[in-house]
This record gives sequence, structure tokens and C-alpha cells, in this order.
Amino acid sequence: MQTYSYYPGCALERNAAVYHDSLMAVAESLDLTFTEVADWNCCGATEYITIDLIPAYALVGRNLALAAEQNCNGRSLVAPCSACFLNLKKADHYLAQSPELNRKVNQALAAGGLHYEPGSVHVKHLLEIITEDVGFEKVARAVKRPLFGLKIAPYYGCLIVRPVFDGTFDDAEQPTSMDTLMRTIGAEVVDFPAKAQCCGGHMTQISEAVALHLIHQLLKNAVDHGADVIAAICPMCQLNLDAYQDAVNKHYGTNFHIPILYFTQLLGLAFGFGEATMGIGQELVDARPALANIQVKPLKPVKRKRPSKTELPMPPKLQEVRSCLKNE
Amino acid sequence: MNNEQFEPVIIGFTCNWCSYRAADLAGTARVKYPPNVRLIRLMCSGRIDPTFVLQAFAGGADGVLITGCHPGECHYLEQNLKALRRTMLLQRTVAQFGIEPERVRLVWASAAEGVYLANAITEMVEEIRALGPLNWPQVAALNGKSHVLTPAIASVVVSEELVEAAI
Amino acid sequence: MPQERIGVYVCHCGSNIAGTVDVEELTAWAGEALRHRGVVVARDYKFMCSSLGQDLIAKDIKEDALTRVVVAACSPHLHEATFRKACADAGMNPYLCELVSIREQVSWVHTDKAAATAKAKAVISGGVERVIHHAPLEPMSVPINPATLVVGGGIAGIQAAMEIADSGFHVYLVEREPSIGGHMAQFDKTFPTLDCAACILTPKMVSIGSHPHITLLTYSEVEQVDGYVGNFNVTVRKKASYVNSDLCTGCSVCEEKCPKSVIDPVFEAGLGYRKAIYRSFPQAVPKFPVIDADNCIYFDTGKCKACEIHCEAGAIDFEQEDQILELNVGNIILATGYDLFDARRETQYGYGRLANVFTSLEFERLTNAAGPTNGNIVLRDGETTPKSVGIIHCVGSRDRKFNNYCSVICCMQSLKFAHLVKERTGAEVFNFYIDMRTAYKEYDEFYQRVLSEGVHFIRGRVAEVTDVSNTPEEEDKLVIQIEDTRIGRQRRIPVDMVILSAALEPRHDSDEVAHQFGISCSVNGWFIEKHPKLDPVATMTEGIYIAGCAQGPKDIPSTVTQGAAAAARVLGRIQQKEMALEPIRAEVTEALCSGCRICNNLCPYTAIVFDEAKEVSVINAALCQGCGTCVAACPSNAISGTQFSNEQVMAQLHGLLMLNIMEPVVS
Amino acid sequence: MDTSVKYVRGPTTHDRTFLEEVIAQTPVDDPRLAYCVQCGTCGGSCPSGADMDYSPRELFAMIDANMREEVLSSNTPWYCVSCYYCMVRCPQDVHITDVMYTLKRMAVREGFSHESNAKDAPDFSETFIDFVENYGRSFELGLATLYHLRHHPLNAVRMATGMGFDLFRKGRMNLLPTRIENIDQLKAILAEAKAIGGNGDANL
Repeated sequence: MQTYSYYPGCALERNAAVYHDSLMAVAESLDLTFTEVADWNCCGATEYITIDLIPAYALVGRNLALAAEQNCNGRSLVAPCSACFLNLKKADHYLAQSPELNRKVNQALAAGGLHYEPGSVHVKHLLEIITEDVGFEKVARAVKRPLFGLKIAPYYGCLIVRPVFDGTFDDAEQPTSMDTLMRTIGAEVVDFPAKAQCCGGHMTQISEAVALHLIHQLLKNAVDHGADVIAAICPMCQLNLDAYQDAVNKHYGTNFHIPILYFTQLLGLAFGFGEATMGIGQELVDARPALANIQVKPLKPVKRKRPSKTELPMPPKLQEVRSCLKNE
Repeated sequence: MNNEQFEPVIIGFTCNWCSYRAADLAGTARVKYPPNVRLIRLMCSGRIDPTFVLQAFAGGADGVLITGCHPGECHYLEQNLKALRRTMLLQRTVAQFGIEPERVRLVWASAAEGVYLANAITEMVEEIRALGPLNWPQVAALNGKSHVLTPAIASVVVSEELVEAAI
Repeated sequence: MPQERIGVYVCHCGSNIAGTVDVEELTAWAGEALRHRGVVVARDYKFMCSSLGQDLIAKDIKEDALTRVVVAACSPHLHEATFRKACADAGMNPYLCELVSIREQVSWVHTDKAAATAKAKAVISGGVERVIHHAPLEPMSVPINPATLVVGGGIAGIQAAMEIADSGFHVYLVEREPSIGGHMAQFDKTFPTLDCAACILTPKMVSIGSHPHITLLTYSEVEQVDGYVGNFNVTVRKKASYVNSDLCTGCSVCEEKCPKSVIDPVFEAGLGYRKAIYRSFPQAVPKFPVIDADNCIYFDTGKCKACEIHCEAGAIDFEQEDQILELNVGNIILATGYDLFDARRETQYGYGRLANVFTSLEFERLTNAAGPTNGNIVLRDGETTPKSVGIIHCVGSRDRKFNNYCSVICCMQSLKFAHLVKERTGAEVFNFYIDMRTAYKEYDEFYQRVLSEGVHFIRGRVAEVTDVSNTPEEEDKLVIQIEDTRIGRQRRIPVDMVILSAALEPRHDSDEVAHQFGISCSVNGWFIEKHPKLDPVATMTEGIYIAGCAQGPKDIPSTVTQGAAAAARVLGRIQQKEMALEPIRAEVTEALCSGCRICNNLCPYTAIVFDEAKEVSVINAALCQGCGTCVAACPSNAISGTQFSNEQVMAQLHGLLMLNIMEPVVS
Repeated sequence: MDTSVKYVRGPTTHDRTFLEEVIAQTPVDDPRLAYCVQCGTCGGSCPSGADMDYSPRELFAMIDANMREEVLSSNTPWYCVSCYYCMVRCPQDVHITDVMYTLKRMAVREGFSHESNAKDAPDFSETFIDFVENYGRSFELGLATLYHLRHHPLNAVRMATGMGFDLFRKGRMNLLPTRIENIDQLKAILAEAKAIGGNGDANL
């Protein structure tokens, strides 16, 4: 049993409530305990920092201070929303790097009777906890109903893999941890080169044209590669791809109809929870037709066509090299 | 004494192959650092006799900087690791004399790390400045009126513990 | 101790020292405040290292009967030898001269004149105290073994070995791979003249293979290096090739018959195949193949032996074992070359994920007539000729995340690629560059030529190479996304093929190699030369020289130049027949030695042995390198280190702390 | 080990340049803006690069050229989506996203933010933080309604009838914002933070 402090973030209260419900169910199946940080506040998203610097860091600082104070020292703090995750992690990192910023932020916190020592809370994203702390083996053991035949495009977005502070847990351009996770629960993972591209963030509100362009690119890339469903790890990504799919279709004359589910919903289904429990149906693009593709038996692996005589060999993938190095 | 104006004297021991060349490089590259450090060139950090360090303190130095090649890069295979052990024990020993162990500092600097060495010197000068001047009453007591620690007295002070460190 | 007569000489070094240190005050002070310590003369001069400056010292030694000299000038690493020689010429033992640095350690690193002058006083004071304890010494002389070891059989090593062997001295050339030739043998054309690499390289390789003064040790690696300049002892492991070179005729039938084909990650840069028994390439020198035991079916299953069955000469020997060779050489040249940056690390360029992204080395093999496609420039399918090609400069170079330096050759190499693609396929070619660096003879002219051939040059660093398509034109293409910095606009350029001009990196094991040979690597991992401008092929370790890309990225002309330069330095040493070594050694005073043996195990060179009869430790002067660890460790003060004795260090410390000054100096 | 030289302002006789000001107001000691070599990796990587009036690279050159008004009236910072592609790819490790935030703050403070064609963006941020400051949590329905009523009344109608209605129907939108318990503590912290130097100058 591993225990984490839990920072849900505003979106998980309502818009992404299914993310919260499904991750809690999945956590239980994986022997994880998430204790919510009491009276947490908004992380400021990408908005507060554009108006005021010290208050923006103080806003995040209050959350870190509360997490540290509520007897969680040494425990990692898990954030399921990528924007919250980055804000918490970045504030901790920058406070540690800049004594001046740290002094000012702590002076502000002191006005509320709080103090935060940079480095005392280790911030992690939910995906990181499941793939690294729990591990694929344990996930595999929890699977009761593998998602055979379901073609998933794992969508990482930006803030979980970028920016890179003393190394992130996955590649900043072509991450693979969720790919492996989805394969672990029996699903088929489609090639999805756009997997870490931006969903447009708040641009839906500021310049819809820019946002629709980015959302279109993502939907098209997933559909081009034959995905049934896109797995998301961030409420903002889910909302943009789900709620603006209609607008994209109108704007580009396309007919996308691809559901966007949280990866925890897919994990939950594989762990044997019912569709209702996993909040299937809350998404605007209904996932049920796609989920009907789930097979009882694994699909027969597609035989890779024999390389032609003339074909030149490909370099080995970097991961393979890395694992070789580990074995040495 | 007003600490703002206190200018510490720091004796730095350098190895001929790495850190002395790093100091040369800092010069060639015109990197600036405070003039409070005075360097002594040895062939290897492994040459550092604990007595040198104690003598430096006895003679009025406020800090001693020991520098050598990075572990694994010693010109003489691994003598710098002996400097490491000696430094750690020296820090313990001086602490017993009531001297802040921060006054003995070990820095690895390769021949390419002029900037790094200069930064380390600057950092140490600031740290020693913050500590203030060295006050070592024990030596005064041992030596009577002289403020110079003779090697003979030093070796008594140094005790068996440092022999162990030297090995 | 009779009072010494000491001369102190303060150098202005033009304004280098005098600009920050009050040299007049310093000199006057040394003459006054240190008079009681024996200073009888103190002078300052514009350039002490000039012949006039040296004459000044010589004159004083003769006329004032000086017994010690302290020069306050630059680093001893620069001019210690100069001033020692000046003293020796004037009849003084050169080791009675001490050079203290008030340039690198004072004037260049400090700004406040008063503080700098005060520190310079302390530094001189330390030097004066120290020099009192100097002893007259004689340099140790060692004979120079005329044989030389060259490590690395690329063009740098080939050039160096050739120059030395042609002068009539013996060379051992050690190469890790089964053939010499190095990276140059993999290339097709060489810039800017576009002459064929094989045409100019293979004759040299053949000469190496047949040279009477060269022992060629391929498929071999240096395991251990002992000794010192003039007298190195080198242990080399010659890996088992399982082919008896006395019998093998190099007919290559074994290669044809071998049923096991594997990707060749070295010579073919992963783009082609070789057999389990192989020569790196047909013109390999030596001509004998080797069996790669890791991939050989016989070594795996105990069956096959196709090579043995078909070898008419009976040269296959599965029982062969590694051979350990002991070489005695006087000098060593390291020409170990470079590794290519692993382009998979720049994930956004898709190498390893996108089939038609190639590295520069892969492309060299692609264009090489003897390569996997017989020189046809085609896509990864081995058939399709690209209609458009993008060439990306600075991949892994000039990037703080990877290598913070310019790899020197990539711009010219990329221009060469552009020309070859254009010439052979007529494809549309785009070059993407941050800055165009074509600084060398005939290089910019080549750029002009490629410009005239209609190649597109887009200034900017490529953001990404992607297969995410937005438009029908981008379908099934590689899209190069970039800000064209000439117009400040983002562009997406669809192409069929992308070539990454990957950085040159230090060999992955350069740190271990440097350590093995007692030299150092720079922050970036290249071997450090003795002086970046004036001594680029020597190292801080006497007798060890470096050449080619092991010292830093460079093109073929510079590599050859360095190979020849290193050879010239070695030949100079050999001609001297013997050389003087610094007499920096440790000695045991037997009367003081308690026989505790603490020092015995401390010596990294096992130079200290215990004399059972006398019950004292004894130091072998020939093995001692003078690190001084034993001196510091001896609990009875029985070991003294020449030039770094306890007395000398203590005296310098005393001087540095100004404890020798009667009245405190207020600066 | 990083042995590179930190950006240290050399001896100068001139007043603080715009470049130095931007550097000083960006958190962490050295955002490395002075190291930009104009390679364009940022402009090439930017997902909204096509819609910016200047590429980030051009903006950095303009900062160095002291073109204060042009820089602060540019829409470029407001079109930054915080995807951090530029920052992980920049070969000089310039903290580009952070610099964009700094430019936004300066533009707001100096009244330039309504010059650009992204003039609504600051209002979106301000509407957002109004809720955060008063409730401690963000409030999607209120944010969207208020913001769109102010700027795009037509969108507000579309929100209410189309996608917004769908989200509401699915129970994915709150009618009322949640307020944290200790809102007074948060208010005190933010008030103090603003008093300290809400206008930036992390390094001053």
C-alpha cells in the first residue's frame, strides 16, 4: 500500500469529475491511497502568471505549504491534471533555484501563517506514479477484462513531458510510457506521432482559429492511424478535443467522431469496473460505439511484411539500446 | 571587528596537473575572483600533509582550500582519494580544536575547469568572510607566546588519528 | 644556514602585470622588507623573459654573486624552463631558481590594484622563503627507446605511423577494428575537391601493411601502460580472429560461404550487412578476415564450420585465443578519433522512428560505390530515388543539451551531400543551417559552387521533422518544420529524405583511455593538448602525443597535419636519444625510517619496497613519479620529496602568510 | 557539471537596457535570454507561430534593440500556448516560455496589452484570477460567461446553447463556484504578495 497526497485541481471537481472518480477506483485496485490536500486552492493555470509574478507563485506556494504541513513530508504529491502538475513542480523547482523568489514567496505565505521549504514536496503526475511507482507488472495483474482489439491513441499533450527539469520521466517529444501502459491492459496502441503536441490550451477562448487548427491536427493524426479512441491524461486536453470536435468538423468540413477518454477510465474498464462506474457517457463524443470494438480474444498480430531484398536496415530504437545498456 | 570589512586569508593547495592548471586557465580566461587566496603548488593533492593545514591556521590563515584532480582522474592514479580521506579527517580534527570544519574545503578541479575553480574560490571567500576571523586559542596555549606552530608541536597535536588518515 | 644572496625580479609583462600590480612599489618593497631574508637585489623589467631580461639576471648572478633567484612573472608552466636555463647559463644550478606567478594568479584575476599588489607581495615573500630551502639538483637522464606506439589506425594514425617509419624507426600501430582506415575509409568523396576517399587512402593503407618498420596490430586494444617517457611498457591484447594469418590468402571465399549475415554497425554505419566472418571492406588492411564469435553459428551451436570447410588454405582456427603482447616504446601517439553523435537523442528529428531520416555516416555509405546500394542514393526501401532531400546542419552540435561546440566539418560535409544529391539524382535539395561555416582554403569557393547548382539554403535551425501531415501535399512525406529566419515565417517543407549532419563526439571511452595513458580530457571530453595554440599535439604527460579528432573535431587536412606534427615531435625526441627528466623524486632517510611500512602500500607505482635486512623502506628512483603521497604519510618524517620537501612547503607557507616580515605591512 | 559563465552584466556606463530589464523580471537568476543566437528553433516549433505578428526569435532581437513599444504591443506573447516545445528544443536553453510570461506582465503593467490583436487575452486572464482571488478555485461557467459576454456576446449565446449546454447537460459544469474554507488566509497571502512586488522583479 502506497500513500500519496492528492491535489485534484479545479477541473476534477466538476468538468472532469469522471477523471477523479475513475482514478480513485483505479488507485484502489492498485493498492494506492490518495489523501486529498485539505482546502487546496486553484493553481492559477497559465493565467495568474501573466498578470502578477509573486502572487502567482504564492498561490501555488500555498498548496505546496499545505501539502507539506499536512503530515505528508516525504510523501509524493500526485496531480492528475498536467497544468496543475507543472505549476506545482515548477514552483518547487524555481523556489529552490532562486533564493530571492523563495524569500518573497515565503514572506507572502507568512501573512497566512504558512511556510514552504523548497524540495520538501516531491510532485508527480498520476501517469508517472502508475507507470513508474506501481509498474506495468502490477497493472497487468489487476487486469480482469483486457481491452483486446481496442485501438487507442495515447495522447500526452505538453505539460507532463515539457519543460524538462533535471530529467522528466519520459521523452519530451515522443513519450512512450502510456503506450506501454495501454498495451499492458490488452489494448492495441496505434502509431500517433502527434501524441505530445499541444491541444491549444486556453487558445479556444482567445483565438479560436489557432485552437481549432491544433485540435484538428491531433484528431486527424489519430484518425489517420486508425484509432478508435484517444486516451487523455489532462482535463484541458480532454475538454478541447471532446467539446470542440463539432467546431472542428464545421470549420474544416470534416466528420470526426472519435471519443476522448481519460486513461484511468480505460484502466478501470480493464480492471473490471462497469461503464457507468467509469463515467462512460459523460463525454460529448459518445465512447460506447468504440468500446463495442473490444474483443474477447486478442486480435491476431498483423504479420509484418517480409522486408524486400533491397530494403536497408533501420537503426535500433533508442529504448532498445537503453535497455541493452542497462543489462550490461 | 566589522565583518563587512573583514578580508580573510586563505591558503590554497593545488596539484600540479589539474587544479594549478585550472588556476592558470582562470587567469588566461581573465575570470575574476577575490584576491584573498594564496596558492601553493604541490605535485599532487596526495602530498598534502595534515601538518601543512594546521600550520596554515596557526600562522594566521582563516581558511584552507585543498584542490586536486577529480576522482578517477588523478595523475598518480588515485592519490587524490587519499587527499579526500585526509580532508575529511582534518575537518573532524579541527572541529575538535574548536575550528569550524568549513574552514577546510576540498574542491576537485580539472585542468579545464578554470571558471569552476574561480567560482569555488569566490564562494569560499564569501563563506569564510561570513564566519569571521579564525580564533584558535588552543594553539596559543600550546605554543606559549608564539603564534607559529612548529612541525614538532604540530605532529603532537595531529595525533594518531591523522596517521590513520594519512594511510 | 649561511645567509643566501637572493635576487628578486619582477616582470611587468608589458601591461599584463603592470596594469594591475604596482610593480615599482612591489620591487622596492621586496628589496626593503625581505632584505633580512637575504634579498640583495630587486629589479623590475618590462619583459623578464626577453633576452635582455634574462641578461639582467645573468649579470646579477655573476656580479652580485647571487645564490638564489626568484622571478615573479607568469605561470611556471610557461617560463620556468626559460629562467632556469638563464640561471644555468650564468653558472648557477638551475634548481636554485623559483618562478612565482603574479600574472595568472594575480594581475589577470584581480581588479583592485592595491589588493593585487598586496597579494603579489605575499606571493613573492612565499617564493623567497621557499627558494632558501632549494637544493642544487641534477636532472635525471633517461634513454629514449626509438620504437613508437601509435594508437588508432585512422588517417591521423596512418599519417603519423608512416612519417616515423619512413624515417627508419619502428612503429607499432594498434587498431581496434579488423582493418585500418578509420572513418575516412567509409566516405565516398572528400570536400572540397571531391576526390574519392578510397583513391587517396588505400595506397597509404597498403604501404602501412607492407612497411618493414611497422608492426600492424589490428583487432587489438591497449590494456595497460606502465613506465614513463623514453621507456613505456605497453600491454596489448590481440583479440582472437580465429584465422591464421600465416596461412590465409585473403581470397574471401569464407565470407561468401558463411551463412550468417548480420547488420554491420561499424563500417556500414548500420546501413548494410556483413557476415559473421568478415573483413571490414574489400580493400581492408590487413587482408585477413576475422570471425565475430558473438554472431558465429559454430560458436553458438557447435555446428556449421562452413568457412573451415571451404578454406583451401586451412587458415580457420577455432581454437585460437587472445594474445597478450608486451611492447617497449619510447613515445606514444594517440589518434583514437571520434564517435558520431547518436541522432536518436534529438527525438524531434525522428531518426530511428522515421525510415527516411538518415545520419551523415549512413549517407556516406549510401553514396559510396562500394556501399550497400552501390552508390545509389535511394530511400530506406532500397529502391526509390528521392525527389526532394533536406539536409540538417548542427544536429547535436552547438546545443547545450548535447554538445556545446561546433563540430567543424558539418557545414562542408552538408554542402558536399547537397552537391552529390543534386548531381546524382537531380532532386530538389534544401540545406538548413544556423550559420554557414566554411572557413578554410577553397571551402567558401565550394559553397559558391553549390549555390550555383540551385540548392536551396534556408537559414534557421529545424524545429522538427514530422510525419504528421496537415495537407494533401504533406501526405506520406517527411515534413521539415522551421522558422525561415530570412523572412521570419514558419515554413513546412515536405521532402522524401532527410539527412542529419550529426556532431562529432569524443569516443565513448575517451575518459578511460585518457586515464590509461595519464592525460586529461576537456570538459567536452576531447584530449587536452599541452598548449591550445603553441603545442597542439603534445600533452601534459611527457612522451604522450595526440593527433586528429581525438583532440577535437577537425577535417581531413587538419587531421593529417596533426598526424605529421605528432610524428615530427616524436622523431625529435628519438633523435635526442636521451632526455632530461625533472628530478622530482621521493627519498627515504634511512636513519629516520622506523620500518612501519605505512608508505609501502601507498605508492601507485610500487616504487617503495621494504629492505628486510636493514628494516627500512627504500624507494626505487626510476619508478618514483614524485607525487609525494608517501612524504605526507610518513609518521617519522623520514621521506623527503625533492623540490617539494616539508621544509620548502612550510617555508613557502610561512612566507605567504607574511610571518617572515618583522613589521606588519599595511597595504 | 555546468561550468559555463553566468550572465553577468559587464561594466557599463549606460542605463539598464530593455534586455536587462526583461532578464531581471524573469524568475530564476538567469533565463539565458542574452545567449539567443537567432537560430529560429523557437519560431519553428511554435504551434501558434503562424498567427504571431513577430516570431519569438524576432522578438528577442527586438528586445536587444530596445524596441520596447513594438515588443510590448506585439501579440506574440499572448499567442503563446505554454506548450514548452521551444524551451526544450532551444539549443541555448533560453527560458522562452518564462520570458513570454514576463513580457505579458510588462505589457499589462505598462498599458500596452490592448494594442495587439490578441487584446482580449489579458481580460481572460483577469477574469480568471478574479474568481481565484475571491473563491480560491476557478469557475468554468462563470469564467466563460463573463468573459464572452464582455468580448464575444455571440459566442456567449453559442456557449449557452451549444457546447456549453451539452457540458451543462452532462453535469460537467457547476452553476455556482466552490469557495475554499480558508479564503481569508489565501486573500492575506495574495495581498502580501502583491505588496511585496506583484509587478515582478524576482531578482531585484
